[in-house]
Amino acid sequence: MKITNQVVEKHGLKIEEYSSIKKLLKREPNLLELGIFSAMWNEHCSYKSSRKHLKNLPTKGKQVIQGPGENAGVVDIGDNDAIVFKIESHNHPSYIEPYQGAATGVGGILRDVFTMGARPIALLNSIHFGSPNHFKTKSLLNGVVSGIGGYGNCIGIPTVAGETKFNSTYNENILVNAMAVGHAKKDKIFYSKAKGLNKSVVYVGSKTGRDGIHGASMASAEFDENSEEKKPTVQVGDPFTEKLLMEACLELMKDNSIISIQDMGAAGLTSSSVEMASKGELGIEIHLDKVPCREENMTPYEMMLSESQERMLIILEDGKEKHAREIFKKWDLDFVVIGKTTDSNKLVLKYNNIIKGEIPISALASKAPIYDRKWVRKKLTKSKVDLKKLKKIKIEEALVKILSSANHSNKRWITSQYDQMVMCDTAQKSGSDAAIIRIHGKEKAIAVSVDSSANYCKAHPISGGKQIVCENWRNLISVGAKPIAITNCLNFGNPENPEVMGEFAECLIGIKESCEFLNYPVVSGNVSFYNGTNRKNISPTPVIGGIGLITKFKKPINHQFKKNNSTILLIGKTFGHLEQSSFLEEIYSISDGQPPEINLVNEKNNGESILEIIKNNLVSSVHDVSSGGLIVTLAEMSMGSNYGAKIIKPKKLTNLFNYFFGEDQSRYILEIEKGNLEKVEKILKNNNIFYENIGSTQKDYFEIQGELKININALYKINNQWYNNY
Amino acid sequence: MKFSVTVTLKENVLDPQGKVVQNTLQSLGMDNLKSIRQGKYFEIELNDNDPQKAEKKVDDMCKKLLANLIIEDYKVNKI
Amino acid sequence: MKFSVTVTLKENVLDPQGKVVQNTLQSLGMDNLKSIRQGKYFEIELNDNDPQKAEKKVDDMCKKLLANLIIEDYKVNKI
Amino acid sequence: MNSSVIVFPGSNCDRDIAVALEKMQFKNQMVWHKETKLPKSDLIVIPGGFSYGDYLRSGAIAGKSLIINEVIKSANDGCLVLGICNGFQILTETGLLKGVLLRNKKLKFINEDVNIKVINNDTKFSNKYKKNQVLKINIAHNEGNYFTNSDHLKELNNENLIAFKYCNESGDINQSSNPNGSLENIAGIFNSKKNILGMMPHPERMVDNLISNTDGVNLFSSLLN
Ligand SMILES: Nc1ncnc2c1ncn2[C@@H]1O[C@H](COP(=O)(O)OP(=O)(O)O)[C@@H](O)[C@H]1O
Ligand SMILES: [Mg+2]
Repeated sequence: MKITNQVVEKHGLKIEEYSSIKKLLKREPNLLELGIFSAMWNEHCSYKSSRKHLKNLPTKGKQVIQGPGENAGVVDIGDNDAIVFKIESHNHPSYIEPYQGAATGVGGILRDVFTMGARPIALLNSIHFGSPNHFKTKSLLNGVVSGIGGYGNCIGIPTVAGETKFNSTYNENILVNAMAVGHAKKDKIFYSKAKGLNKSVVYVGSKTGRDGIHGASMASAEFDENSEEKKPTVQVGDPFTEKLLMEACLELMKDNSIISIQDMGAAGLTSSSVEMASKGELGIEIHLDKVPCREENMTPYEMMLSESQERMLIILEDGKEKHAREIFKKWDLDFVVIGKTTDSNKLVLKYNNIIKGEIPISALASKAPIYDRKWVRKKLTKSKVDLKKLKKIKIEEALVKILSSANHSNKRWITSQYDQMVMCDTAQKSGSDAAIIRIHGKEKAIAVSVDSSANYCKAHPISGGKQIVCENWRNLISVGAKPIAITNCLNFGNPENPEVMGEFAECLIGIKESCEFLNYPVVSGNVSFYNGTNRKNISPTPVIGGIGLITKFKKPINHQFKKNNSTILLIGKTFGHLEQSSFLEEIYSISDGQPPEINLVNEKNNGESILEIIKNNLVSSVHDVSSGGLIVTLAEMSMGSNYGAKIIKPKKLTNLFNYFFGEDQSRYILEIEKGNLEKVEKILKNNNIFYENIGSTQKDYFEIQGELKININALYKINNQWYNNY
Repeated sequence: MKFSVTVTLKENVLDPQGKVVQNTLQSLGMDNLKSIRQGKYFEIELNDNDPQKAEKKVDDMCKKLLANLIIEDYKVNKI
Repeated sequence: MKFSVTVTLKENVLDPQGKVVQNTLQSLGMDNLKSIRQGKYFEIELNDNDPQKAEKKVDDMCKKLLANLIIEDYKVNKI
Repeated sequence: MNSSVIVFPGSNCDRDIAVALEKMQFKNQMVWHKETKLPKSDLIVIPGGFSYGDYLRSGAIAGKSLIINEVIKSANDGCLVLGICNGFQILTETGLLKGVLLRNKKLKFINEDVNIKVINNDTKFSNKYKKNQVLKINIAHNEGNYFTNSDHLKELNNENLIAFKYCNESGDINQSSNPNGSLENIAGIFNSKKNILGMMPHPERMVDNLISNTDGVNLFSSLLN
């Protein structure tokens, strides 16, 4: 086949990029080689638009064993235990085929974690859909949720937390981000870097089929009317085979057979082999005729670009082949030596001993293009929302409206489709600020949460970026965990658009600021650009997945009120910031204005003080104040519990709506038994924390004195109806 | 009026179920088995009298719900 | 040699899947739909030459694995 | 007491049940499905999970495995057999228990803590529970909708072979306390000799207060009794 400009473009490469390829090769590539370049040089694999900005993120810390750059990040949680975790997007496939797209998203991120020697212990997800009124939303929601559950339930890893949001910005481009968390021994972590010459390169797992050829390029292209044509790139997940693959790999990892291991994710055999060789500064030779194929007459091109799931590449230590082969045989999986490491620094592809392609590794990896794309700063809107000009509404009506909205409804409809308890270490399931997973057989536990806030990020990317890290931090604090590190999934529009690129750059500035200040480094992540259709880009949606540590886990802390007549404390200052709030969005469909500011000093101080109070066993329940403001937070603490609250309106109140619905940051609600109040106040005063005593718990009713009084069961029903009626 | 519909995975699409069933049958001693692929089957009864209209409706059902055209093909038969 | 097998739930067995599909189709406006039942479909290829022997083998597969005779019936067709 | 847990490819509650058995002082062994002999055991457990991915029908393929013939032999000799969730599905596929587990009524996987009522406490598996005691136990399944023919249903009732039924907190057995559509709210049954118990709820998930509750403990201590 002659390589014309059209062929080049079909491969998602720019003509200038093709010129660089020719320069690097000092000749024209053949089609196989072009395909390999297109897979390695696309946005998804090369990070060509994002790399420059990602470099600025803080990735180090005493707790960090492995930062970004490997299959997943690794953090130290003491006495030889490590946590391995990462988040990844599967947005485009999930829009085309929600069940399989979401399922294979889960499968992919799990492989990233067990590749490193960790047994996965928890799954999380962040899913964003279009408006509930959009004709596709319902079936997408159904498909994505059952796909996530279908894969996780089958493989037997609990799905314990997540977030679900609806916004018309995702009408034509939903987001499906999956996060996996695993536990490993610190001295038994496996990396992808190849070492040594003439070592066997082994293919294990499922056979290769014609699925997902060019999936990685699809993930790096905008959608348009012709997206339908791209359909065959959707893969079918096989969680059963993945379970076998996981067990087989973990079994082989018990001794020292493996030099290096890498899953075949996006761009399959191509990216896995190139990555291993590139990190090890070696060459690699592959005999494609040996690749186990599911279909007849597969070409080298198809084999190298197939994205069939549930496959791995392993470089084995000499003399370990028999042992390894037996393990994979036991688990009924393919095991084939398909090549070896060489000192050529080239990727050499042979079929029946004839060379079909030969590319210097550096041309595919270190010399891949990097762009310093044009970006513009976001201008803040000056427009102020004038509450007095809006139609009057009663507090109770506003509360009910928010609690029964798609975005604030109870997510039980979703979470009951996920096995949350398998592995028997889930100490706190979905429904609280963060889930808690005990480390098997140990006294310690980790807390996990994923968070995003596209509205804040859209309005002001720097503040938004800062805010999500803090919100995630707060969620871990709220269950008594010390936040240790994050992973992030950066979902943005088209990076060739300077405004989108500006949103990206500025969100990262915000993320960096918070992470640095809170000693909350980024250890892994994923960038997903080109989310949008026909030049309509989604709102910037960075998603943060955080891990916290509970060293001595005795009992889970959550947000539900536990006792009658406890004191309710509000920690942190309330200014009444309503712009970008759920209140304005849900009641008035207003999305103007600036997001709330974050004061990092207060953030840290408040959070650390809460941890101290929890550690001293002085608090019955904790909840951070987030979307919906104080009133929604209090309502959430009441619903599903036996106790409501009686809240006393503050005396110097300017406006009830600002006070109750404002979304000022760094705030928490604490439920304190009367007997503990003095001790708690002492801690707060010692630490210079601003707090207010806003009322107490009471049986059965949620009440704001002089304003409203609702039975908490009624409230619970209101909060539970949306999904069931949808 | 009754129709049968079969929905099968497209040729290039992985069929994890079929694969496991095939392995099991082979290990049960069915060694002449070359391949097996699994799909869905529907029996649909309509209150229509016009066979053409009815078939059109069944076709519609397949497109709208029964088959996932991205990975599956379907066939409608009058029975 | 190729065969198709359909496996369907016996008449007196509740078919939750069929029922949900039926309700969904009706709510999508397919009001002439009288009933729909869901089953499984297999396409089986054998390396045999003798059609009778082959069919016997397929029948065996159904009995041994593909159908659960307590609740399901099956039909074999040469294709 | 010696116990054996059978591990199929795709089993995923095998570790959980092993932990529970060991906690309850059973001497437990894991038995890989390709083995042809069972170790000497007083109790055989078929754990939950997705053996063979639940492909074809849940439990169908595991029901044809080599080791299952040994399980059937032992069961016929009177050995105690406990099938939990996928284990229950496998037991029905082998014919050791009658009936089948169909897709849940709403066609969705359900993971929830539900209430179940102890219907027969006069067995090896349930003697430590009180009759009609209400337990809170986790379920997690796609196919838990128990179905059987009317003759067998009569037999189940007449011979007191129903182990547990789904109910609400106060013990009422009705449609709204039936999570999956199962016949007469059945959550677990015995064979006619009562040495085999199949149940959809997961007792092994309820042996640790830090994680859930301890409502499953008495099932294991009944066996030791
Ligand atoms: N898709 C999902 N999967 C699992 N859990 C979810 C999902 N969506 C929401 N949840 C859970 O619902 C609860 C409420 O979510 P959210 O309102 O985002 O909490 P927060 O504001 O504390 O982050 C959390 O416990 C969260 O883990
Ligand atoms: Mg929270």
